[in-house]
Amino acid sequence: MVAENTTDEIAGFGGDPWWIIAIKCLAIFVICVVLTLFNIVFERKVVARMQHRVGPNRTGPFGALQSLADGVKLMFKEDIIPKAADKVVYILAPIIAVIPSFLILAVIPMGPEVSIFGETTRLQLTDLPVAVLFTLAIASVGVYGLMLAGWSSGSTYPLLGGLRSTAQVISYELVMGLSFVGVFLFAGTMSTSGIVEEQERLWFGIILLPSFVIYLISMIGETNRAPFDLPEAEGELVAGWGTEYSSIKYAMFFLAEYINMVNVSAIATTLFLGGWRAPWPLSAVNDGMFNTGWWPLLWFFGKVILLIFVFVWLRGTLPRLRYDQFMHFCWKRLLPISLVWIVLVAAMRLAFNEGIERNDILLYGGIAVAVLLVASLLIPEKKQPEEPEVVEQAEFDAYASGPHPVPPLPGQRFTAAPRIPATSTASSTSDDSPEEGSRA
Amino acid sequence: MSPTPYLVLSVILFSIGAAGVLTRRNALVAFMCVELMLNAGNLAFVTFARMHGNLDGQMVAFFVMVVAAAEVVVGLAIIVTIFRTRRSASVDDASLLKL
Amino acid sequence: MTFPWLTTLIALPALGALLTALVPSGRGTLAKQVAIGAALVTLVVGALISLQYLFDIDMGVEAETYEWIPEFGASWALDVDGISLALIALTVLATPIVALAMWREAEDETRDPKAFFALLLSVEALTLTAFASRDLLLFYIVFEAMLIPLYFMIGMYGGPQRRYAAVKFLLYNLVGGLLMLAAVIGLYVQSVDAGAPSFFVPDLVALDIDTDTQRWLFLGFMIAFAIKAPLWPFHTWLPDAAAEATPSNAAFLSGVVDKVGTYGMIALVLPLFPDASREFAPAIVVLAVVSIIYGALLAIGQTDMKRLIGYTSISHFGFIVLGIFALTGEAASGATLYMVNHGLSTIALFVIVGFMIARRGSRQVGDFGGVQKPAPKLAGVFLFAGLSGLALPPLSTFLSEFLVISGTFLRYRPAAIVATLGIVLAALYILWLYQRTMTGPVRPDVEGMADLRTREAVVVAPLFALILLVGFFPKPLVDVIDEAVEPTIVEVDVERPEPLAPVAEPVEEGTGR
Amino acid sequence: MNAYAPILGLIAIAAVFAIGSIVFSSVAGPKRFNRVRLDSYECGIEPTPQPVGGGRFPVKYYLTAMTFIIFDIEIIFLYPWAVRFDHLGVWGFFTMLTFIFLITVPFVYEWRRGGLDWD
Amino acid sequence: MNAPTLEYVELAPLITVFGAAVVGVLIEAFVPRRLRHLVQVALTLLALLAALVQIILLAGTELVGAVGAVAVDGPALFLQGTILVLAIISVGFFAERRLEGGGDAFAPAASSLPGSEEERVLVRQGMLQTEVYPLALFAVGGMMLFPAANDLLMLFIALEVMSLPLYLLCGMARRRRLLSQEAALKYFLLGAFSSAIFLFGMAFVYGYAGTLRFGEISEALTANLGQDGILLAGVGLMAVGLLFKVGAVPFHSWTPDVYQGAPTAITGFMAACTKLAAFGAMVRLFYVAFGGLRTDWQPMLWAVAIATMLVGAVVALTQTDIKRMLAYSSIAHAGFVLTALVAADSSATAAILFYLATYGIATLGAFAVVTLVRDSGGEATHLAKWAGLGKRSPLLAATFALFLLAFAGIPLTSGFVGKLSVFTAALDGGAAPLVIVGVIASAVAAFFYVRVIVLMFFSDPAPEGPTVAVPSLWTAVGITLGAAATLLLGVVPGPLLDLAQQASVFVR
Repeated sequence: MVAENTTDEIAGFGGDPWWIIAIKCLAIFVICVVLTLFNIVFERKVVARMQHRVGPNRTGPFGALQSLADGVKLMFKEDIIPKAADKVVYILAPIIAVIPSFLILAVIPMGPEVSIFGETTRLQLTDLPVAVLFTLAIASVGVYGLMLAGWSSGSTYPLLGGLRSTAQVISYELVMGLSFVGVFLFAGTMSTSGIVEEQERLWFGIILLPSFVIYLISMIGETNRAPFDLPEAEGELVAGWGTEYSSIKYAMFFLAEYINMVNVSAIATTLFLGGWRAPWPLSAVNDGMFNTGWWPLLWFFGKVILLIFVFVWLRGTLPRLRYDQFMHFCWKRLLPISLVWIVLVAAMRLAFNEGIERNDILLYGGIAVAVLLVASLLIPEKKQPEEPEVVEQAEFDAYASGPHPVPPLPGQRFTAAPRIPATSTASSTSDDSPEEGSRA
Repeated sequence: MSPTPYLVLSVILFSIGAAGVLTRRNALVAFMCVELMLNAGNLAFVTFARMHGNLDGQMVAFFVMVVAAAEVVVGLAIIVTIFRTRRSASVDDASLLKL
Repeated sequence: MTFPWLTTLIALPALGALLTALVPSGRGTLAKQVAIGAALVTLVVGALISLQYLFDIDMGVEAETYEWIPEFGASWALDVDGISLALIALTVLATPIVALAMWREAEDETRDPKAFFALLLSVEALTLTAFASRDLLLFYIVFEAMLIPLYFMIGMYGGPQRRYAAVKFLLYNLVGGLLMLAAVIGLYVQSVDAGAPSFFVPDLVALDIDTDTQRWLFLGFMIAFAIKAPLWPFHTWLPDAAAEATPSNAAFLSGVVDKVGTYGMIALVLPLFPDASREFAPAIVVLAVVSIIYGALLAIGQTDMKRLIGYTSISHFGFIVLGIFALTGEAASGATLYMVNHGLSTIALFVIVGFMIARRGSRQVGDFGGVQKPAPKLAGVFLFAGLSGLALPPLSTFLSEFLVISGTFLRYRPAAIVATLGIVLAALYILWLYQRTMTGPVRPDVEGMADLRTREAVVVAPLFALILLVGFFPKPLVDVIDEAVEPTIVEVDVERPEPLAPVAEPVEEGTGR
Repeated sequence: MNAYAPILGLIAIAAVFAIGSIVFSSVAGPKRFNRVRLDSYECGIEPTPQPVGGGRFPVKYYLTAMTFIIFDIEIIFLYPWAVRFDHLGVWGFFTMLTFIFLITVPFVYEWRRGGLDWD
Repeated sequence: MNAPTLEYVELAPLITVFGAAVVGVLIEAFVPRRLRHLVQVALTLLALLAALVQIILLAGTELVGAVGAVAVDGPALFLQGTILVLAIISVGFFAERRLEGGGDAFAPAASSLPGSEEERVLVRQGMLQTEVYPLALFAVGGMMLFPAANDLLMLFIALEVMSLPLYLLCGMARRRRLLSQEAALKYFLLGAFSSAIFLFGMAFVYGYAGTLRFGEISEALTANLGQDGILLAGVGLMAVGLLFKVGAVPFHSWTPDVYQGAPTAITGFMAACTKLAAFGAMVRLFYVAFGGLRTDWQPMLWAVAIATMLVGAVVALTQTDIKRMLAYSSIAHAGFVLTALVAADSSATAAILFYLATYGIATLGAFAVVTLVRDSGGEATHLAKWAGLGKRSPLLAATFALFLLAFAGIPLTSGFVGKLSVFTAALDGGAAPLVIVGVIASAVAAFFYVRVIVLMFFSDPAPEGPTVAVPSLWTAVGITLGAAATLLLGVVPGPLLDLAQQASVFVR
């Protein structure tokens, strides 16, 4: 086997002059910051509406400048570094969190080729043959920021928060990664522009609906957003990994979180929602007019903001999960489903490739599903705990500790006939003690 | 593309890892240094694969990743167990076995 | 196919050992009876075999070769010539005697006596294999393997220092054995290089090995044999072993088993490495002479009777080695004969000393005195054995000692003269020992000492009979030995010195063989 | 120009922004420190700060990390396979099926033995 | 693209063992705890036996399978067969339950804290560690693959598949858990370190040859001979990894610690089988792939062999723990095998094969005996406690003495024939000085073996000394087999030698 393509470049990229690249870089930076500012206000407004409140409305028109004001304010706040903290890591953590968040949009195609000052270029900073892998890699680097923040604070809550966020992010990243497999199966490439190209006919979000749903769930877990915002669950952990942070450093994490929301939404858009392509009826208008020029930016950001709205909507609607339920959901539900789905998709794709008739596929697939269903009936609904705990059910004497009865503890059984307290002081603690003695 | 810088980098990584294993007393750190060494090997493999124009080296890199993962699992299992038992992850504290 | 006499000869004691070991514990007497029975049957077979060689009565004994490890070219190859016959005869004869002599020796121990007898028989089997083997690997294997039962015999039954003695014995011999192993392999590799991998001794003898390699291989073999047949300075294990082992065990060890070393020198080293033997002969002669004098001198100084006899053995082994490496026919024949005779006399001495120790409970010379009063017969046999040890004519040892010294005289006159001094010293230590223990005022401790018992008489009688027989009528044995020794000496390719002529200059480089 | 170069540019911009903000804030913000303010935050009366990098946390986190690594590796193999799926044919499908099965076995084991239960 | 083909028939033994291991994991997941032990033991034994039968049926096969990655040839099959036999006996030792009063040698749950409530409950219920069996199967599979690996990648994979379960197995002792866990940690850290070094060496070799296959590497060596240091560095680093696995000096430091700390049944398994597999792989690598480079690696291995023999023998002298002593003895034995390896002679392979087989079985037996000598604290491994064992339990002591004598290379035991063949090969290959050193080391080694025998037979038993437990059939049969084989192969080594000789040709 010889490498068929030993170059890293994808056609159409790498040829831009330096100033175009500079413009694009700046543009992405600005998009990130502006979208963050927008999103914060947007979120507060939407949630407020859902709760029949008004939301921020003082700063700027309709309160639109509220988040900018908050940011500036945070900039001038006192910057506390707790004395228990590991200083270097403590300062580095927000930087590590924030830098990767800016990078993901670099590989997201926001539109087709356009002309800027006479130069024809794509509305995408760069593309790689492994662009999606790149996004995953960069996203995982961002996790370090949170983890290190928790670790370096030298305090209990941040540590727990950091751990939780790490565990959560890696768990959901797994599922997220698996949800991509279907896309790659169909697209045959990992380059984002290639994937958008492949969705010209049909969005992957439709043919790979389970993948898309799984991705949507995992993207919320990945960004630590409600209802999955356990790392900073204020009810349990004060503010999670961010407890010890203040001033602009705290703002950095905030910024990173909101940019990440944009990022995952952009990835979802690219991979499942046809990227910058116009939605169906519009795409047919005027021979695809809306898919050329600067129009696609509109569709792209429209889709992104739609997804952001989903974020906000969920936050406004759903209560936070308990941590164990949350992890169970990931490992015991999403993961097996993803695996099965991948196998199914691959099998279907294989069947198409091998030229098997669609009816046959449906027939045999139906039979298989039926068999599985029947089989699933045979599995007992809820397994008994496999090894019955040998907590010897201690006979409980409600009057053991004194003249007043006390309720039984877990594992203790309440005896039907309570004894007369005064006479039974001998058998005070537990009835299995003779047996214990004989074993010892 | 000259492979030399990559090889040099890989040798440097390897040396850092080896030095780490030999000098650091914390089992986890030593273990991470081993992982660094494995990755240095990967880098070398991929570089050589590029040099020779075949994919064998890339393939090895994949497998090494698997092995490294398995090693992480086994290593963490052992380290955590001993950590739980004696509440320390230092190699020096593990001193019941001496010549 | 004729009856496999030699294999039978070896199998019998091995079987006996197994049977003895299988006797249920607690039935000590039965075990002893089984062991002695096996030894006697072996003796009968050995005697039948001897008939063929000594008196030319055709018993159908012939060389046996069975394939064993074809990968190495090793085989179960047995044959008998004069030298081995003499030693086989000694072995089969000595075993029942020793077994009878040790009847009660293992008794006091907390251990089961059956193990002792089983081990004795296994040593006999291994020793017989060593003497009869014509395969170098087989020889080496039994040479090493016999250490293990002996080790246990010394270590489990014996004096207070037995552990130390046993370990010392084993390690000395093991080290020697391992060096020999290297040499054995080296020799084998020579045969591999020659294209015919083989351990068969005649094949190996036929090899053309360059002198340099020969030197190394010679050293490997020689050190092993020198440790086994204790040659100064490799001897130090023997006095310890002799002192700590039970008397009969010591008798068997130095009387029979150690002959494997000297046997190896004459039957293996000389034919295999003629050039190297020639080269090293002077050095070894010197060592032998030192052994003779050193052993004798130290024997004189001993206060422990068994240790004393151990040192006399070193002196006697010196004679044997001297005879072998004098590289003359007489000396070599004498040495071979000496092996037999030394076996007989040493066994007699050890056994009788054993009787005394059993009675008195002490090995110290100083604890005895005037024994000849209460136990005249015991004193008598002791004197007889002692005289045989100092080679008084016409006892058998005289002839062999004479042959060795006269043979040596032809080539190494100074060595012969010094060795003669050894005879004088021998007279000194034996007679002095007799004087100190048997004569003089009767010590109170020995006053009621019992005289020779019947069992003890039965033990001693055949030994004395043989000593006298060989002394008076050595011809058949000497003929057989001569016949075997002659080719060996020719093999070494030393020009035979004229009798009583001036010492011949060492011959020019031989053509190989 | 290398396809990765623009990313470097972006990193530079982000870094300048991040570091610049922090530096600026540390210059611009007030500095009125006192002991209490520098203490670790805690709900209790006496703060019991964790030693940096120390402290013991539940084994479950290690377990999650281990499981993650295994599946991450699976993903590493799944991606190239998915991209080249059409070229690999039936053989590729069944090979990957075997692989997924083999990964599933320890997963099932862990599941059944309670490795995935957070209590 | 063309689908690669697999030679299922020829690879069947490997597939059987690995398949059974996977099934074993599933059994862990689904079979009720009470039944698990029984099912696991049965499955493990069945799988190993089936694989052994397949190996026997395959005898004489010569091919390179699995797209050039796995060789099915004489040495591979011989070693795989031997490993399987040893593994079957080992599994018997694992399953021994009479010694610990109903438990086996392993902690009921390896992750539970010693002395914790969880553990007490498990012990009270008589729960047994059953993960041991799938782990052992994986290890056996890796061991079988290791000497058969015909390309670098497979070599590395096999190395890891073999090692990883062993690391875990080391840490599972029921008694003295801390010691056991420390052993596991040390073994793991050093093992991972060495495999990383091995990998880096592999990278260099690949960089030089541009291929992973042994045969093609060998061709590349002859094609552009003597080109540069990258190759030598690679070979050196790979050698380090392998030498570590066989416990050669100076990469031996893990051996005594691990041997001492691991559960003794595991120690025996590890000592016997790992050595087999690692030497098998080493021989193939050095003969098939690096054969053309002989003059370059020989000096290095000379030095290692000498150091290994001497250090192993000399340091063993100072040991007071029987398991540590056996560990150092195993180091010395690695040195003996290396002498033959260095010789690179045609007869060397056969000699090594034979040596490994005999050494393996004796080692297994010796460690099994160690499990039987117990006092209140479990196994009594301190040498002083073995005093007078010969009086207390003559049969056991005699068996152990037999194994020790085999280690010492006394004739009429298998050890002698092994040593003979190894030294012969070495001398034949012109390594006379090595043989001399080997002989000296043997002599030194003999001393400490003898010391144990002295202790057992000639010392008086201590009043509070250990007792000899009466094992169940598992251990009894295992020890008996080991002793019988040791004796039999010493007296009639012909058939096995013949087999080894026939099996000594590598397929390229």
